[in-house]
Formats: sequence, structure tokens, C-alpha cells
Amino acid sequence: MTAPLLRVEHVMVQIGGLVAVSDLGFEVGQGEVVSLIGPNGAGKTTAFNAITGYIRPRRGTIHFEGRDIIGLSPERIAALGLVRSFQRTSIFGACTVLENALMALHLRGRAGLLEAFIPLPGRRREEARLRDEAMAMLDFVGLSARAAARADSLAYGEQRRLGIALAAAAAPRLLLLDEPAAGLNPSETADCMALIRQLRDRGTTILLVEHDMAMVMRISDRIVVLNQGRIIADGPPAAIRENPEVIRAYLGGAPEGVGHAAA
Amino acid sequence: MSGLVGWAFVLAMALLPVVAPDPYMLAVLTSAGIFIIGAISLNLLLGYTGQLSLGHAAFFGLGAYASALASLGFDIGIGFGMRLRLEPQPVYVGFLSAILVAGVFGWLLGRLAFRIRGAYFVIITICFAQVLRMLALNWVELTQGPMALVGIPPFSLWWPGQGVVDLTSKAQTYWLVLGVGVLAFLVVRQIVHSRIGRALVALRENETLARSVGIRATHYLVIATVVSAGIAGAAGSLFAHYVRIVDPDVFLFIYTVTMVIMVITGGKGTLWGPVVGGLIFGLLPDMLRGSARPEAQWIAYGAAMILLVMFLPRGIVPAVAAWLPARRPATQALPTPVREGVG
Amino acid sequence: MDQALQHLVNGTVLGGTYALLGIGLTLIFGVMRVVNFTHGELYTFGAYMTYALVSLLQLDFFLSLLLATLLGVALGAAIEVLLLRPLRGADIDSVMLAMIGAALVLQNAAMWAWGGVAKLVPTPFGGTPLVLGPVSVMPLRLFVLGVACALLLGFWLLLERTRAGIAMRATFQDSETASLMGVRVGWVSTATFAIGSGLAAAAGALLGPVFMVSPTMGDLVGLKAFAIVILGGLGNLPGAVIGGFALGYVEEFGGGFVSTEYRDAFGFLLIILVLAIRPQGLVALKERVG
Amino acid sequence: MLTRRTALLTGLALPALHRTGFAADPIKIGMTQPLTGSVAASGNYVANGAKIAVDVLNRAGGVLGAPIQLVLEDNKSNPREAVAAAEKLVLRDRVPVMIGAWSSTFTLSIMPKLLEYKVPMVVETSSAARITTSGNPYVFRIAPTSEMEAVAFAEQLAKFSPAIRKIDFLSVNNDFGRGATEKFTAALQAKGIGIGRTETMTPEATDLSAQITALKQSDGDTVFLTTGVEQQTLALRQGVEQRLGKRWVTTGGSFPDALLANPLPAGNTSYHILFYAPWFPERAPYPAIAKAYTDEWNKHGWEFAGLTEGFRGYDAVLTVVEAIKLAGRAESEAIREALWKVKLQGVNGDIAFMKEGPAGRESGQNKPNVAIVTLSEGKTGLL
Repeated sequence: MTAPLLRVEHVMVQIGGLVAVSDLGFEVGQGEVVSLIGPNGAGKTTAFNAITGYIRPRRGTIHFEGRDIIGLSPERIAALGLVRSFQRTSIFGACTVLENALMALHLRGRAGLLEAFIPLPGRRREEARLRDEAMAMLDFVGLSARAAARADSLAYGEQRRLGIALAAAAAPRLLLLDEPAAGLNPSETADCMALIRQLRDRGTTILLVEHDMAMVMRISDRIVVLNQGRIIADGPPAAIRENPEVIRAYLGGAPEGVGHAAA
Repeated sequence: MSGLVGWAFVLAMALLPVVAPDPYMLAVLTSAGIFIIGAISLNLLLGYTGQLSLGHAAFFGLGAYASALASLGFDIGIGFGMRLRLEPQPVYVGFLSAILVAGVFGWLLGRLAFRIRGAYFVIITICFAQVLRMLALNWVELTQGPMALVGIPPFSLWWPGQGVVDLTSKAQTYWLVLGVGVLAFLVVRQIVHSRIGRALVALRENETLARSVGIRATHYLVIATVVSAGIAGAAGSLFAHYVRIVDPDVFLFIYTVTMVIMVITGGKGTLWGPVVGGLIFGLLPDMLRGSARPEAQWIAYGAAMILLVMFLPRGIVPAVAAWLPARRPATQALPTPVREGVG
Repeated sequence: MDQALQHLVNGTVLGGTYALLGIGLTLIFGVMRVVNFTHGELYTFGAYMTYALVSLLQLDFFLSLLLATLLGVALGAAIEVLLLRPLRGADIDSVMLAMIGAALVLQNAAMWAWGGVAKLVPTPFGGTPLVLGPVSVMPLRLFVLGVACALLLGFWLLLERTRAGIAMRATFQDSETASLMGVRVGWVSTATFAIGSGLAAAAGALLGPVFMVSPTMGDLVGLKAFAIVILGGLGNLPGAVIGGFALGYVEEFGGGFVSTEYRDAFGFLLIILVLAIRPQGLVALKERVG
Repeated sequence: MLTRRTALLTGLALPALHRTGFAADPIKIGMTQPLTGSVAASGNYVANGAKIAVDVLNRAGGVLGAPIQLVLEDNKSNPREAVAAAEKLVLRDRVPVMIGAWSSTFTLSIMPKLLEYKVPMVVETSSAARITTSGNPYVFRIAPTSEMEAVAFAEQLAKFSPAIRKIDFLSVNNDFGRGATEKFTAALQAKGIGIGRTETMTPEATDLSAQITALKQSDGDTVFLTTGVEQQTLALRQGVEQRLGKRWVTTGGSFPDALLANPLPAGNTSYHILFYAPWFPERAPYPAIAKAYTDEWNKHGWEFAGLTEGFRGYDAVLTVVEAIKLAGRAESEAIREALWKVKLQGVNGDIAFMKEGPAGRESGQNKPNVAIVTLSEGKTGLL
């Protein structure tokens, strides 16, 4: 077996003197859909922030494609092909949907200061290509009809989908989705799930944080359970469902966590 | 404003000295134009990256000093018994060195200041201008300190058939400033419409998200600062050769404030905002002249600032664009990061 | 050595007033996220009110100080209600621009009302210095330092021991949560701006008689206040006190032993140095937001 | 819109003229001074002096049968606005002659415009040598340069007792302060006087303790203080606080009048180089003129201390009007030529221009009088 796409080992993160994640370790293999679950305050979003460079862990290592990425800035990590979405709706509100998509395709372009001034044919070609890719991406998430609308005028569900589209736009090898279904109604959740499947079918590896257990159980190849800053279980959905420690954690910690609760 | 209207505006401004050759109006417009160029450059930072630099006069002043010193020449000790000498250079060399020097300092400030955001950034830029002012005041060997650099030559231009001519007439200087202004406008427009411009707006709208999709925050903010500083330096150079004296007061806070007012009241993050705001606040002090006692003129100026911010918080250009019937095409062939169209 | 001692005394006296200036500015920023460009003008206002009360109305000096401070509180409240309240939720730069506009209006109103000529305020303190060994200091300066320390202490008590203070601190730390917990954030903002303005006016009322009162006296002071709060960490109350004294000593010793030409530049150079090494300011306590 | 506004402005300007019964159109004199901003106090004094000169002259029949109109523009204490004000005066108001612009920097920034528009300007205050040595034939300065002041002062050295042996400087960090330091150093060194420390302060500084503590370390007996009125007062007061124990001499012609009502403790005597001492109009070179000026000023109820600076505006207007009279018409070139012929008695004394600067492009420079006033316990005396 080849090396995993992402390997997290013994990661410890402190926020303001408090230990948010004490000892995190798991792997995500090529082409998998892995879910990271746990009660509220278990440290899931902190783990995401550590992996994507927004927080520097106190201890431990994080390897992406065999490369140590601790200490790299979020934008460098993104450039390596590891992109995330955000828990709260995160879009470029004052821009149109198409502009949003173009911004998210930043890494797919090359043009610099020189190209801004000199109308080389290459520049025009690149712009045309980016525009095509952006429209394709919007088409993919079903937003192409809204391309000219201001992003903050979209409905909530549409904004969530745009958020995923932004993260997925530059075709990352590993996509981290932070509660993509939070606040969605059942039919929107189904759409969201279909979207994640399509992304996986396109060859994108996915690491997911999600509270909707039904969705997690149906979509995941593997589930990692986090409680009070450490891993308590790691395995396929069927095994996790039966795991007594997981059940205890959810019942004892935050029972409402097994539902639609958004943080 | 569509491209056609923009060029028509430029043409009208260019014809002004021919149609209405009132030298006073030309003088006022030239002086306002120099600050409008400064405002155009500030808009790239404030409008498109959302970073409020209240030290913009620093770049303006650096440009003025660089241009003046290059055209006057200097001979200073640089320690260890060595001396740095420069013979007086032609004015265009001064102009180019103004852009260069301001750009280099823009890079320095950007590297230092973009570790922080918001109010911290605002105050560090104020401090930056203050430190430069103190330096200009006290490095007498180079800058003549408060005695000011005087006898700065007027602008000269190579003209077909006539060789290098000094631009001393009102109309010539006016056209030069207008030309540089159009150039500055185009530079900013090109950047705003490029991949870089998109990255800047992305950073302004949502920095966390922008970084997550791989937009290098510091890198692009520094690029914007360098370009912005360079243009402000060009404006400073124009100022030096127009007023023909440069003293440490070019770093005055009020000059920065003038540019900020122009950008915000006109509409930050719109290409025409600084031009519209600049024409209003560039001409307002001269319109107010003689209308009331001097203190009252200032009070009117301050009150105008407050009222515009209160009642047109996004600026004049966006307000007018919203008020005009929706003339934007339903399907934008080329959507851009700016709200209104471009010239 | 004698020179150093004298600089130490001067620096302490100067630092106390700087602390007073800084704390008002940092309080307003901490609670309201507003960079108050009218701070220097409120300082001027306090000084002119003292002058008017003492010289024109012939009131008692100490009563005048108190009244001038209260008038500063009133002016601050008026600015908050008329200017900042309608702008709540606006961009940081719009608010700053409005504040700069207000500063222009206030400064030129002062110029109009009082003329450009600087005024001296008579005080009940004698013109002869107190001499302690090698150092000397004016009794008025000691009084100012004493009042400044008392105001700082009183202000601290207000924050720690009163309901208003608790509401203010809560807003300082997290205005969203504070409003959920029933703190009336609008009222807290008015009170904060009024108190911050009152502190600036008090500084002006105290220092006006030490120096002179003129319409542009607030310009340099406003800049210094920025330097102080940045040194201490923007929105950090103890930091402003430390920043104030730090700036006082740096200016005194830098001016005395290095170069008086750069005396006023030392503060700004120090800031750039601090920001290059510790962007969060000299003091970073948990109280700092963000 | 613009025409309506212009009409309105003309309407505002008219009341100043209506009481005089002149048939002819008024003759305009342009003036720019810092009326707002950091140095507004002095600028307003000078402007007031000019205004009363115009009143006095108009009462006496104006010039060439026409009333005199002073067009005053604020230069907002900054050089860019100085240029804007000058352009407005020349291009919009079409003044044939100007007075200005208080600080050397403002004057220097206007000077290229004088060449461009060929309009002469009488410089009433600025002290920088370069104003008259740079080859601008449109500049006529009635104010003394720092050098003239220093030389004139050096001639009166013998009056000091105990004698001045070694001097220090406390100077404002601008053209004026630095120029005075340099010229007084040269003039007094030539008289065998030792030079100690030079401390500087920014124009806005109020706390001068670091500077004064540093000055205390020098063994000089006299400190030359060059700055505006406000900092003069501050320095003198803080000198007492720090027990400086040296003699102060202020230069530049302004006087810390606030110390008249709020005197320093006994035993502190300071010396002030003035160009007009309003306490002793009878000792001025031309007492009648000085008295007319002083009375007119007091009639307006303006600050008495302003008289020490206001005379600059007064003398400048007298000079310009005399030149217009000699020229016989209100045209720039004629006035410029006539300025060379002016021989006038002003508040400060004789006004006449000698040539300075490169041959063929000389500027005019007047040689003014200097008085040294003493101040002790709120009382003035003439040294």
C-alpha cells in the first residue's frame, strides 16, 4: 500500500493556554471519504485549523503526500493541493457568484503584474480558460443560472453549495469540508451528499466534519471519532456504530450532538 | 461609467485649456489633479484591499524628495569617510526615481506593516509618515531640513522638432498632470481587472477564505502597496516640480487626509470614485475661498466630510450608479471585481 | 548623574500625563473599536474651558478643572450620540473619516472662538520650583502628576467596582455576548466615549496651565496618544499606562542624551521597533481582544 | 452657479468700500498670510496691521485718487496652499502687487510664481537669506534677515552687564531657528564670544524639559532663544522650573507678552530683540508714525502684544502704496520699478531697498532697525 495522502501524528494544540486537542493521530488514504466526528467541543474544527495552517500545533507532525506541512501558511498548504471549506458560511459576499468562482480558481492561474499591463495572447487565453472552469464549477454545483447574482443575495442553501464549490474549485487532492450540511433541510442535505459523492468520483479525497450522523454513516468510507481532544475510535461506519466508547461519549457528552446541531 | 463616457470625459478635460483658457481654473485643476493621482493610488490600497493607510503622504513626500534631489543633485557623507554624489539629472530621471524610491519604501512598509491589520495598520502607517517627516526635517545634509529644497526645475518634456522644452505654461503643466492621471488610472484599472485585482478583492472581502483557496495575503498586499506607493511617488514628483519647493511639510497628515477624503467620498473600490471625490474635494477649498472667514471655510470642509460619510456611506459613484436605471447588462460577458463599469 | 536624575523626574511627570491621554483613547478603542481622532481636540477643549472659567469667569482654579472635565464628558457624549451612533456598523475608514472631519470642525471652531494667540492660565501655585537635592520641579507639575494618578486609580475603581464598569468591561471583551447578557451596548458606548473624552479633557485642563492653551495644541498630543496606545497594545488599559510612562522616559532620556532634534521621533521609532518585534504591543494581557 | 457665487462674493467684498466716496475703481493689493493652522496667531497679527494701514491711507485719500483694497488670502500654514493663494490673487483677483507670506517656506514657494506672472511681492516677515539672494527680481523684503539681526545685535553687546562670554542656543527646528543659530554664531564668534550647546525643538513641542536640562550642562552664560511667541513663553517658564540660571535673549522680533500678566518670579530678566517696541512709541525712529499705528491698532481692541508683529503688515502696505504712488499706475512692472525708488518712513524706521543677489536679477532688501527690550517681573524696559 502506498503512503496515505494525509497523516496526522500526535498533534497537540493549545488555544489561549487551554488544550483544545491533546493527541490527535489519524490517516486519510487516497480516494477515501473520511469523517471526523465527535461531540461539540471535541476539537474537530481545531484539528481542521491545525491541518490547514491557521493554527500552529504545539507538538506532533502533519504530513501531506509525505511532506511535513507544519509551519506552512494556509495559502502554501492550499497551493500543495489541500483546501478546506468553513463551518460558518464563507463566501466573498459583495462579489458576483462568477467572481467568487474566479477568485477560488486563483491557483489555476499564473498571470502576474507583467501580464496585467501587457495584453499578451497568453493572458487572454488564461482568462478565457479560467472563466470556462469557473462556469463548469458553477454548473457542477447547480449555480450557473445565478452566476451574475451577488453572492450574498443567494439563498442559504445556495451559499453553502457555493462555499463547497469555492473549496473544490482549484481541484485539490484533499478537500476538507467543515459541516457542509449544517442548517440544511433534508432535501438540501441530500443534494449536498450527492455533491460530495460526485467530488469523490472525480478523484478528490475528502475529509469531513459533520454532525448529521445519517449523512456521515451513508457517505463515509471510514470514520474517526474525536472526544475531549483525543481519538477514541477509527474504523468503517458499521464498526463505529457499534463502538461502546463512542456511544458513551455521545450520550455522556453532548447527546444533542447526534443531530443537526451546528456549533 | 462605460468606456466611451470615460474617454469623453478625458477628452473634455483635455480640451478645457483650449475652450476655456482661464489660467486660475487651470492652476486649481492642476493642483487638484496632483492630489487626485494620489487618491487614485490610495484607492488601490484602501478600495481594493480594504487596508486604510493613513501614511499615504509618506509615499507622496518620498516621491517629491526623490524627484527634487535627483534633479538638483546632492553630495552627502554616508559614513566611513565615503561620500555619495549625484550630478543634477534631467527631470524625467527624477520622475522615474520618485516612482522607484516610493515603490521600494512601499515594499518595506508592506513587509513590516502587513503583519497586522485594522486599526494597528492604520496607526503604524501614521507613524511611518511621522518618522519620514522627522528624517526629512533633520537630515539637513541631504534634504536641507526645514530650509527646504528650493530652485527645483519645472517639468520638461521632449517634444518632436523642439527637443527638450520646459513646461512652464499653465496649459502644458495641466496636460502633463492630466496625462499622468490617465496613466495612473489605467494602471490601477489594469491591475484591478487582472488576476491580481481579483486576489486583492478576495482578500478584502474575506481574508480567511481567500487564503484557504491559496491567495498569498502578504504577497498580494505588498504588490498593491508597491504599485500604490509608486503612483503616489509619481504624484509627489509632479508636486515637487509644480510647486518647485519641497519641505518636510509634504509629509503632513492633512495631505493624507485630503486623499482619503477624495477616495471615500467618491466611492472606494470604484475606479471613478477618487476622480469624482477628488474633483469635489480638490476644488472645494478654492471654491470656499473668500466665501467666509478662513476658520469657517475649514468648518464647512469638515462638515462636508461628515455629512457625505453619513448620508452616502459608500460614496458618490456607487450612489449615482444605484440611482441611475439599471443599465448593467443582464448577463455580464466580462464580470469584474468592481461594482460599476470602467472607463 | 544629576542630569539623569532630573531627566528621571521630568520623565515621570511627563509620563503621568501621557498615561492619562493614552487611557482615554485605548478605552474608546477597546469598547467601541473606534480610533478617536478627536482626542487631541477634546484635550484642547478641556484646556480652553479651564482658561475660560479661570481667566474670564474668575472661578476657583480647582473647581474650574472639575467643570472643564465635566464639560469634556458632555461634549464627548454629544459626539457619540450625534456622530458615532448613526455610523454604528459602518466601515472603520468611514468612521475614521467622520472623526477626522469632527476634529477639523472642533479645531477651527476653537480658532474662531478664541483666536490663534496662545493663552496662559493663572494658577494658585507659585512660580518658584520645589528643590530636592539636585532636582527641581514645579509644584503645579507635582499636582498634575498627583491628579493624573488619582484619576487613573479612580478610573480603575470605576471599571472594577461599579455596575457601569462591569458592563464596560464585558463590552470591552466581547460586545456580542455582552449584549446577549443584557448589557445595553448603546448606552455603554455613550458612557465610554464620554468618559474617554472626559479623560482627554481632564488632561487638557491639567496641562493647559502647565504649558499654554492654543487651538493647535491638540495636534501633537493626538499623535502622541496614538503612539502611547500602540506601545501598550491597542485596547489594553494597563498597557496604556505603561506605554505612557515608557514614552515619557524615552523622550526625556533620548532628548537629553542622544539628540533633541529627534526627541519627538523617538516615540515613533520605538513604535516601529515594537511592532517589528512584538506586533501586539509591549503588554499583551488576556484582556486584549482578538 | 459659478456666476451667482462670484456675484455673491463681490457683494461680500463691497461693504468694505462703500463708505469711501471714491469715483475710481479700487486699487487692489494682494496679501497672503497664515490665517489658520499652526502659525495662525502671527499671521493674523500681520494681516491686522495691513488692514489698519489700508484704513488709515484710505481716510487720507487713498492712492492716485482711488481707494485701496486689500485682498487677503489664507495660506493655511502650508506651502501648497501658499501657492494656491498666490495664484488666486494674481489670476482671479488680478492684483498688481502682493504682500506675503510670513514664513520663509511659504515665501519661497510663492517666488517661482512671481517670476511666472511677473508680479512683485513685498516680503514682510521671512528671515531666510535665500529669499533675496536667489536672483528673483520680484522680491522686496522689508524684514531683516537673521544675519542683519545678528550683526545689529552684536553692535549692542557692550550694553550687557555682566558681559556675554559664552552662548548656547535653543532654537525651533525650522528655517527660522536654524538660520538664526547659524548667523548669531557667526556674528558673535567674530566678537570673540564662545559658543556652547545648540538644542532644538519641534515647532509644536510644549514640554522642553529635556532641552533645558541639557542646556544646564553647558557653562555658557546666555541662551539665545529663537522661536515663536508661544515657545518663548514656555521656554522662559520652564527655565525657571529647571533652575537654568542663565540669561535669555530672544531673537526674531516677537515678544512673550503672556509674561506681562503672569510674570516670572523676581530675579529673572530676559532680553528681547524687537523691531518695534510698542511700549515706547516715543522712542521709535518716527514717533508720529509709530503712534498713529499704535492708536489705530488699539482702537480695534486687538491684543496689545500683536503690535510687535502687526507693524510688519502696516509697513508693508505703506511701502506698496508708496510704490504705486511713485509708479503713477497700478501695474506690476511699474510698481516693481517704483519699489526701487521708495524712500519711506515706517513704523520700524526708514524703508528703502538695496540690491542683493546675482547682478541683473537683484532682489530688494531693506535694512531695518533693532531694539532690545528687557522684561523683568512683568515690566518692560529699553536696553
